[in-house]
Amino acid sequence: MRDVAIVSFAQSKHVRAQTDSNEVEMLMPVVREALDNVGIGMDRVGFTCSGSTDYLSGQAFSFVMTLDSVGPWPPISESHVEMDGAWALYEAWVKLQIGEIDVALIYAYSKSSPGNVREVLTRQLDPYFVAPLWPDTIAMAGLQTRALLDSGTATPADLAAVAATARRNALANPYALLTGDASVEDLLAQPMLADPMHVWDCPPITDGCAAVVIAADDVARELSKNPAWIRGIDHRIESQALGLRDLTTSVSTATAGSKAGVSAGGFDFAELHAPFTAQELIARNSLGLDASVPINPSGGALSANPVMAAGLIRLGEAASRISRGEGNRAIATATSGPCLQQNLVCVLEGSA
Amino acid sequence: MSLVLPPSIADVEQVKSVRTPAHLDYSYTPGKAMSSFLRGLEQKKIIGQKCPQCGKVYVPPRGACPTDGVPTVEEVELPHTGTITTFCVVNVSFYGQGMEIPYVSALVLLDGSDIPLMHLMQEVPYDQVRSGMRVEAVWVPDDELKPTLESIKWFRPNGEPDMDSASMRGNA
Amino acid sequence: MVIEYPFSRTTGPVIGAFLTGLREGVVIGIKGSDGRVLMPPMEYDPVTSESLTEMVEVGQAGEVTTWTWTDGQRYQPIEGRGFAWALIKLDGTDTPMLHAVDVTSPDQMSTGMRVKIRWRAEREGHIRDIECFEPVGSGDKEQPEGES
Amino acid sequence: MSKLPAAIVGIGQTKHMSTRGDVSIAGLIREAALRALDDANMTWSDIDAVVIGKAPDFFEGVMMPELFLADALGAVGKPLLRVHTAGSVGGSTALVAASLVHSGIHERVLTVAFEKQSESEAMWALSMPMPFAPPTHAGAGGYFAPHIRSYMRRSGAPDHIGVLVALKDRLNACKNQYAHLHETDATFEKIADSVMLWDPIRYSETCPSSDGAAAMVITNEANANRGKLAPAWIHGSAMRSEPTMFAGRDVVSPRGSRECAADVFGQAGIVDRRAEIDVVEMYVPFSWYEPMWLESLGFAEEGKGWMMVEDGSTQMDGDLPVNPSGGVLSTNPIGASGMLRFAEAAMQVRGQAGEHQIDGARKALGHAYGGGAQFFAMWVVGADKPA
Repeated sequence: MRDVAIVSFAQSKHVRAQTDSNEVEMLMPVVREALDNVGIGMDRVGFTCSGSTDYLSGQAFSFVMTLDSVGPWPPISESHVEMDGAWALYEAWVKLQIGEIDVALIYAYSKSSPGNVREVLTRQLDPYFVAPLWPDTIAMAGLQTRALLDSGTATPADLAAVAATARRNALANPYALLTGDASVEDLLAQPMLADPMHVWDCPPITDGCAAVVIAADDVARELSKNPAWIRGIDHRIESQALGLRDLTTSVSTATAGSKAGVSAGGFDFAELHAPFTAQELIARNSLGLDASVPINPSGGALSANPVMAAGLIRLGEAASRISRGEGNRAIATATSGPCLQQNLVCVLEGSA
Repeated sequence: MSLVLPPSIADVEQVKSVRTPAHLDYSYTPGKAMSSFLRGLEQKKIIGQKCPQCGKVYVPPRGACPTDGVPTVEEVELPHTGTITTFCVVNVSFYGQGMEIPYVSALVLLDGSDIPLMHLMQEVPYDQVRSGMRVEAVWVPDDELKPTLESIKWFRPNGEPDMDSASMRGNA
Repeated sequence: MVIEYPFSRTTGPVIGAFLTGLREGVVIGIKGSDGRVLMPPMEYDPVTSESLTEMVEVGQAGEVTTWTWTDGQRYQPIEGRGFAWALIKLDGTDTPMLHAVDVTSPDQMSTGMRVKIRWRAEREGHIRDIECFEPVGSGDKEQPEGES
Repeated sequence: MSKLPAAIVGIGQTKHMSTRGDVSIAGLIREAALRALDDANMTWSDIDAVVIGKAPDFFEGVMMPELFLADALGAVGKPLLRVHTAGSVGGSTALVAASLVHSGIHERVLTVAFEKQSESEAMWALSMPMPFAPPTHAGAGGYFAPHIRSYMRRSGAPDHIGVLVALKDRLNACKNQYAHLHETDATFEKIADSVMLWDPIRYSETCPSSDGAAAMVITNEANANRGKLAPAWIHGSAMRSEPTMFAGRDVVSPRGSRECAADVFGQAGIVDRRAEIDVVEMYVPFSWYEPMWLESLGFAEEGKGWMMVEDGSTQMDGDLPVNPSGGVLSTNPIGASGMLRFAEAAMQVRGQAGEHQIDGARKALGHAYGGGAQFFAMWVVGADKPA
């Protein structure tokens, strides 16, 4: 495998609703910042890949107009996944592995504010048996959360601790939407939203975007003083049928983690894409991370969750922290589908 | 492959399709540039934006130059006249469409802009519309002006001589 | 803006048979390669990916394996108030299915409780022919109908 | 490291129809995938990863449908990627699958593309009111017709060229058992007399709306001879994108198209495109795009593509047959249409195209485009392993 690193990361200030900007206006400064960070223009980018979904914007081909944000002229080599941007990064990483290009730009975005994201995401579910019932995202997460609590693996206090830590960590993240210093006791005292779910178990509805530049070998060293090298990256999917899965674990996370080399351990921290508190515990256990590994120093998806970009942001946050010298080895994940159906795991390492 | 069915449904007519209606509400954000354009229409003005790098004028403005990838902020008020670069005669109706057919959908290059705008052509028989034809915007009555593109009802010939189509090459 | 379209889906034979069953007031699962009875029936085996063909009738009552309260979104099987979503393992099946349970408070729900189907009077071959499930009360005469 | 060889060893497609009422979405995809696996002499367990593509999810009303299709795709426990690049998506999807092999990451990749347009109505999804846009659009035809008019004006092509293309493709389709339209009684007069939908586009010069799927198995060199037939080797692959609209854009022969072609032919070592390519499967949803792409792809000089149509060069017995399968004009499951072009090109060099086989085809171009003719995907495949 060729050595490929994340050399630049930029994200928007995440907000509940970007009411004065459309997707292009939201994305353009972030793409520009990602390129400016490493002092390059589109002429040095060999491949561009983006992640988004038409269903959040409520427009077919929504990604077509947002391509304008990179200024694709002269024409560029470009592709798009209808997936979280972390998978766009994977596709770009594959392109760099072929060895013909050295630099790729990845971006992802979503505005959840135009529609009702809880309802919109029901359209991901089986169209014959499940989607006609419209069970929303919180309901799907509730089924998984209850299964975890019933299994005895976690208590409500464990879930509250995840939320409290995420909000506290987010205080130091200028891009985060939801921050706070409530204690576990404070959170547990709040009324339930829908038993077993509290509001704090759920991510904030978020408009936002992110962009990442990856580069290979010497080009990465030229562009960054301390590139965050991708030591392993893999992704797996499992059945969507909840009845076929043990909801208290994530087989796809474990498999992807194993393929990405997680078992070697030695992680200074992890950025886990887990939109709901129980999912962070499930992902952590599935990756075999012990209690000493800090999770989501950025605040994670529980403090800003632009759907389709939140996974890419985990990879970007982990890489930035490594490049800044705040840790040398990290694990970052992305998830998609109900109850952690599809997962990507990336192991990142600095040069230290 | 043939299915083995239990006796309880073996002899009844099988379901072959299912209705799954979908209903989703969206409210869109036009963005800064489009908002300014739409507010302009309400005042019977057509407002474009000029790219600081290539100097091209875009209308409707999208806040970004698609070829340079930079924000466009300088606003340019455009005249209400232009030239048809190309067009088609629409003779088909479909779900959700309310137009009387046939009608002409034309690309109109407003004077002083660098990109044609797609709009409706009226007040001329559909078979007399041609590339190079000079046209002007027809607005709704002042008290019906709204921040929408429907404030321009359509375009119509303004009587000036045709433009040479070769001069529009880049846009047609 | 509202995006609305009455999608009409062709079902193929397996999903069609399941929906036919609902219309007729019975529940039809399918046997997987490992002998498990899958509910709802899958067209393709979750282990081998091969096509599945052996459909079997199962019970109309079963056990809640996990559940959550829901505050009642715009779309709900039971109009006007909160209810529970649950994964329900029907008698004679090995994998639970998702549906609603008509209870008025989370206090009436528990993992492991037994529930049974409440059918809609007018049925057309749709997952919502099952109006919802309801708790099997202590007074109910319970009759598992499927082969286990 | 360098680009590793990749080969197409299995190809499958569904019978395409306006409504495949006999299958679910999963059943439709499986029909194509199983045929590709069978052709490759493989089973589900041989596959390392799956790459799926389709056009907008609003068509079927399922958001990211690959998630619920994971079981049907045999993808559980494996990597699954979902591509969406508008109309070019079927081609782009195949290219993403090929890149997984070219890079050495996987050995055997299944790629699938589909559309089940009958679940909704394509015109509806394509013409969903764009917020803040003028209300004069009329679907894809309303967008492309003015561009075609520009081509006619620039090239001086006579009006009947579009009719000739449509007639050729409809008659070619009669030789393709999987094609949607089988208009054995198609004639020049019938097409010329059909109603002008978006003048200058006649009804019979447009593509149908189809349910269908296409699939291929792409492997590395070690697995290249596992299939029932010799493989088709990938000699070149390229994608290009440009903005939808910008000042001075050439909508007749977009620069992205010309540069994508230069890239793909350059990789394949092709100098004289018309002489060295034996057959083209080109994305032609409106008849006039055949002469337009012939020029843009460098098979004809600017302004002369229509002459190749008129003199019969693109007929099955011409020197550069275009769309012997009947093309998009005869079969259009949108998300799969690009992959069908790529797959049909590979079928030709493997000699498995049956009645629409071009004798002795050794090198073929598969071509797809999408959006406002702004996204391009192409591959050149050959019977011989690239040097």
